[in-house]
Amino acid sequence: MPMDFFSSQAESLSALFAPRAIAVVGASSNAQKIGGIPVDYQRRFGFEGALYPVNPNADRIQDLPAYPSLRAIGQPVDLAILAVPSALVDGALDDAIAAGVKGVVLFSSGFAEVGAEGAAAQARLGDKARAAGVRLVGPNCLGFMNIARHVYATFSPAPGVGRVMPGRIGLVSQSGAFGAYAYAMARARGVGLSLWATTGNEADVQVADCLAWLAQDPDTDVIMAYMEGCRDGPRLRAALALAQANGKPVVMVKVGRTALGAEAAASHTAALAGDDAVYDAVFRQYGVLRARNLTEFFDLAHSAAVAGRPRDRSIGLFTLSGGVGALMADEASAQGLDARPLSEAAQDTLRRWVPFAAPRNPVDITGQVTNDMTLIDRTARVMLDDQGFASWMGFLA
Amino acid sequence: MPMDFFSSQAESLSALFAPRAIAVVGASSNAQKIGGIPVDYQRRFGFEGALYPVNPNADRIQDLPAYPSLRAIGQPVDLAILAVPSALVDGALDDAIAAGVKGVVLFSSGFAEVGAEGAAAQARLGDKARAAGVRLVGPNCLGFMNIARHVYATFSPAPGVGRVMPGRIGLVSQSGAFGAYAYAMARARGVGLSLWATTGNEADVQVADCLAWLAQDPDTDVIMAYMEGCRDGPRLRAALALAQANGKPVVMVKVGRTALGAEAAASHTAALAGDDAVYDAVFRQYGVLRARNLTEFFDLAHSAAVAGRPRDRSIGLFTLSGGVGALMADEASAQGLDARPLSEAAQDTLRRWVPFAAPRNPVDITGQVTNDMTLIDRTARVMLDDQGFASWMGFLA
Amino acid sequence: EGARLIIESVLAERRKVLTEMESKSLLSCFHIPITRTLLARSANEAMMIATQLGFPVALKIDSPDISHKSDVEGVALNVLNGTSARDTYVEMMERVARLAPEARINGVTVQKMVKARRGREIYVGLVTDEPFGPVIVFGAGGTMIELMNDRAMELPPLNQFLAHRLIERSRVAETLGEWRGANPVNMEALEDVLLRVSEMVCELPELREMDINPIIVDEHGAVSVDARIVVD
Amino acid sequence: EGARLIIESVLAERRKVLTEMESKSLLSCFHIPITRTLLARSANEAMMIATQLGFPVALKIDSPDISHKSDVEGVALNVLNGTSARDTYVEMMERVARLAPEARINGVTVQKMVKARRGREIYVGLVTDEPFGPVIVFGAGGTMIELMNDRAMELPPLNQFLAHRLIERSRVAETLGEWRGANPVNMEALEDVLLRVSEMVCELPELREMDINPIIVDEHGAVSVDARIVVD
Ligand SMILES: CC(C)(COP(=O)(O)OP(=O)(O)OC[C@H]1O[C@@H](n2cnc3c(N)ncnc32)[C@H](O)[C@@H]1OP(=O)(O)O)[C@@H](O)C(=O)NCCC(=O)NCCS
Ligand SMILES: CC(C)(COP(=O)(O)OP(=O)(O)OC[C@H]1O[C@@H](n2cnc3c(N)ncnc32)[C@H](O)[C@@H]1OP(=O)(O)O)[C@@H](O)C(=O)NCCC(=O)NCCS
Ligand SMILES: [Ca+2]
Ligand SMILES: [Ca+2]
Repeated sequence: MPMDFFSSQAESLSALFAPRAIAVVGASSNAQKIGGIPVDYQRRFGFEGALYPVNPNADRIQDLPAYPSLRAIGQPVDLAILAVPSALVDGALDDAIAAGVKGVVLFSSGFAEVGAEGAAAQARLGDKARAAGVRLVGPNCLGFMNIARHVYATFSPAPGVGRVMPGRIGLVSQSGAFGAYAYAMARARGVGLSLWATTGNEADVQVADCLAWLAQDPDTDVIMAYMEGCRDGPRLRAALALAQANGKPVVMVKVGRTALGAEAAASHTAALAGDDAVYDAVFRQYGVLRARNLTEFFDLAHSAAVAGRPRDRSIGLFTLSGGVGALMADEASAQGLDARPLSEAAQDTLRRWVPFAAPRNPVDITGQVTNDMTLIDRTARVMLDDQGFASWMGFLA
Repeated sequence: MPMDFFSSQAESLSALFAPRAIAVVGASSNAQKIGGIPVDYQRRFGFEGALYPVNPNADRIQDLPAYPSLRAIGQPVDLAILAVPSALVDGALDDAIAAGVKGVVLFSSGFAEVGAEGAAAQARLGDKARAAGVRLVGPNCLGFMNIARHVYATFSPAPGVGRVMPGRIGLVSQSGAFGAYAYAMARARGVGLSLWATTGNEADVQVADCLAWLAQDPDTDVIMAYMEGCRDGPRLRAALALAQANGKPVVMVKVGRTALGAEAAASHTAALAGDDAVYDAVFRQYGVLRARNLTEFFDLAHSAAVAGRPRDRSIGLFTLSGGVGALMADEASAQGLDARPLSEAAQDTLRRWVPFAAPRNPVDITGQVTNDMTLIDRTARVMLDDQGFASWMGFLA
Repeated sequence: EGARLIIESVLAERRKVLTEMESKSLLSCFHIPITRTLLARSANEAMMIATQLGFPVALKIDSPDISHKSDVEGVALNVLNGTSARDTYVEMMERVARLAPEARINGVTVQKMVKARRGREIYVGLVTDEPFGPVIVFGAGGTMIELMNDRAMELPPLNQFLAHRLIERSRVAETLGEWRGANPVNMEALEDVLLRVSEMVCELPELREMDINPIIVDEHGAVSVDARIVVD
Repeated sequence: EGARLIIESVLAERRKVLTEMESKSLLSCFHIPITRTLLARSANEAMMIATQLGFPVALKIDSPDISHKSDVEGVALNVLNGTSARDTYVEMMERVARLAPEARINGVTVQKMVKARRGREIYVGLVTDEPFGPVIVFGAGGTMIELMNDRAMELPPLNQFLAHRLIERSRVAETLGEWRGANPVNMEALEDVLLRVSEMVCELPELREMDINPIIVDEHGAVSVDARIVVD
């Protein structure tokens, strides 16, 4: 996969992810309906570009003039959001192409996930979009949000409940529900996002494309991704190589670690699960941090955002209680971390401060901190100066 | 280990854990000092028996008459709490034995954890107590609390910050700091406790003895335990056998899973770590649930308290999102659980309700629940009726 | 060259699985060392080949239709002399004819037993993954490999650094240094095998699967004792 | 009885580690099947014993002072005829005298090679744990066992149910049924070994460590090929 593949990709995705004008096809006056939500969000959440509801059965939608078709708008439209039943999608896409849109987000279900016929229809949509040079997100997806630019091309209720802060972490998910849950977790944890995107059935835009775009996005430092299966191995590898080359940590949840999980994932997105050990080999090759669950997903992304990837596997462990120190040592060892001991000199220093301290690593400076809180900071410095640990972890209760 | 060993044990421990009269030796007027805290706690937290501060240098301690020695009290004392420097401990124990106490809690540090001399002194204390038929908790421990009876034989600041509710889970920890942290977690999670005990250096009373007592305690249903090393293998096995025979689940954190953790634990309590794989064999033999960290510790205890031990490894997985379903399936498989599929008949029922549901197991009933909340309950019932899963787990976001 | 010819003739016969002889010949084309393996078409020929190779030898059924030779008891190890080589040939042909009557039989291959005593048994393989394509696998060899579950993977192309890292990631790597009184193995020989497998992948897009198991490696070098290749 | 005598004479010599001969004799006392193992005190005796046992045989150095025989190259497998049995004896004695000049040497043991082809290699062991005492270990045998890390444990005493469950918990259990064309092994024979080890633990409090590795088990039964016992 040549790298300039992704620079032309990146351009076309930029038009999609940072549109100046948005049309919603199937826009509804009911702000709770799938076609009503994006209209409502753009208006309430401060989208600064033009917004055009399209609906042949209405004159006005949510206080805006409505248009019978995309072509009828007569103004440039960058992004068309399609929220019409699957039978109407093909016509809507023709309309979008004729109107000269750059990108389409297609919410509608009823494609590859319902069987062979749907898959064929989906393949035709993808081909048609590619032939016209139009980027297509979906079908069967929850769309995307560009947090910094107030673009809410989604019908997820999550931002309606409360929005995440703008930030420097990009999040892309094949599954809409997983993406929505992760959005809510980001909000609850105070994690700021740059782009949030879901790719659904991936008729055109894949997780790999979003990864490559985020790898080149100046507003993104860390990338979080959720995958069920990969449609194009070389494309994924190229995207991960780009993120690695640009020094952006990628934190990945890839389901299908086990046969049962792979089966569940396959029944869900109709994507190939592949051999999980091969994913591991690929992820290792490009330094991807693999998370096994949602907690790890955010813990890894958060620490990568704060401190980048640790240089190596060395870790200093600090505690006020030998028991918890042993627990930490167990977990560090089980995870293959290198909790190497402090030098005798450094151990002597700590013993001079607290004669009953356990000064090796884990360092247990004991309850003496209640008498002298500076011990925490001083001990941490001794540990880092002495061994230059790539990571340091303290349990202070 | 004959079972009647533990019934005589249990009697002597009952006198210790449920005292009618408590004396605090080294009682201080300063309610923040180690010898002042237990006096303060018994008074504030509603201990209903007699309370005698012992301090030769004071007439009154915290509004109570003080005594120069235990013998000078002249009233029956069940429990003596010793909070005097290690040099005074031997004399205080003689005094306690002479005063006819049934049990002693010994906070003082400066014994086995500081070297061979301390270990010898500690061994002498243990021998003396056993010879006199007095049970001894400690030294170098944080004491115990009998929540239901408002006994606070501890100087841990944790109950001062806020008390846990009375409940039917007993918690015993070799480490004081771990015990205190677990106490705070129980409070934060709203988990009710019966007995909370720490055993420290275990000159006499060991974790195994507390386990055996809890196994026979009518107010305890589930036992949580933290161990660093076991001094007496047969005694531990007998205690676990007793808990198993009485149908009480035991949830155990045993540090030293790895060489590094074992080393950290050994430097801490001077107890033998042993081969961790043998602990696993012992725990399996008696159906002990082993937790790897504090979260698991409480998760396991909580579910054991609510639902007992699952009958077998079968589990029904329920979700509203295929992605999360795949994550759950991965984790269930990795943990060796049996997420067997529903029968064709049951799958048909679910498909009749929601045509696009994934009906095998994990069951993904999809976002359709937003239209019909009864789907959750109905689906759970179909799953349980069809396969009689020992466990059922749903992710409803 | 030779490799193309082997593959094309197998595909021309509408086969996908190469026999052990064919598989080893393909390895040979890429200079991966193999145990010399000769085909005997009669009991007497088996006796003569065995005598020339030197004892003990291994006899294995050679058939394009039998991919798991031991399932039809088509493998005899440690054959100690000419007479038993001859008798083993006869018995094996009879047994296979009975257990797999439909199978086309080329004859019986004869190869010298490799002294594995101080050598370590290694597995090198190739799988074709959907969607990532060819993947090179390295781990412990022998008959218990599935149990050991020791499969380190890397995507080709390999260079010496990657080959080295791949070996290091396997669990069997522990045995490759000084081990139970045996000298460290010739790591370069092992890395060479991996580099050549990587070459094979690049030059032969028809390769789908490959199991070289075991490769016996010791301080002197590495030799492939059994191999099975699938093309398409 | 015999077992007590063996242990007492070892302890009387202030030794803790039994030789292979002593270890196997102890197993025999408890009716655990072993490969017949005879001591040769000269090269000619080695040749004669080997000829009587039938080839191929294994020769191993017998010394109370050498606990890892292969470290001094004190093991020769697959010896094929009388002449090489004699030569092997001479070479081995020379080599050991050079590599372990201090060691007392009883001679060389001769035993028939067990055909492990369709058999599975099993490990049965005993460790003494502090604080739990004796623990019985079951898992995959052979030289790669450390890599496999397949050690299921149970505390004695065992009964048939516990022995069965212990076997089932090991990873090697997967190979004990129908496996690669071989018939299921004789599970009862394997359980019997475990039950007898459990008996040994109860009757011989001096036992500290035991490694029976490998035990070769197939459809007909189980036989202990090598053993090492430590008492105290
Ligand atoms: C796309 C989808 C939401 C449309 O469903 P719907 O909202 O019930 O469809 P409707 O028939 O009401 O059409 C939507 C609107 O388009 C309007 N419309 C009809 N024909 C139209 C046309 N040719 N052009 C534009 N709008 C049109 C309708 O009038 C309606 O507006 P209204 O509510 O104001 O009447 C539905 O087909 C679907 O796929 N849902 C699942 C989405 C999903 O789960 N995605 C995956 C997430 S992980
Ligand atoms: C036990 C220990 C707390 C005592 O320390 P301390 O409180 O500084 O000791 P003090 O010398 O002040 O003695 C305590 C009280 O006993 C009184 N006292 C002195 N001699 C006494 C005697 N013979 N009998 C009874 N009381 C006596 C003192 O007057 C003092 O009371 P005051 O504060 O009112 O003056 C301390 O030695 C120790 O071991 N601390 C560590 C405890 C620990 O960490 N345990 C492990 C938890 S995991
Ligand atoms: Ca989904
Ligand atoms: Ca502690």
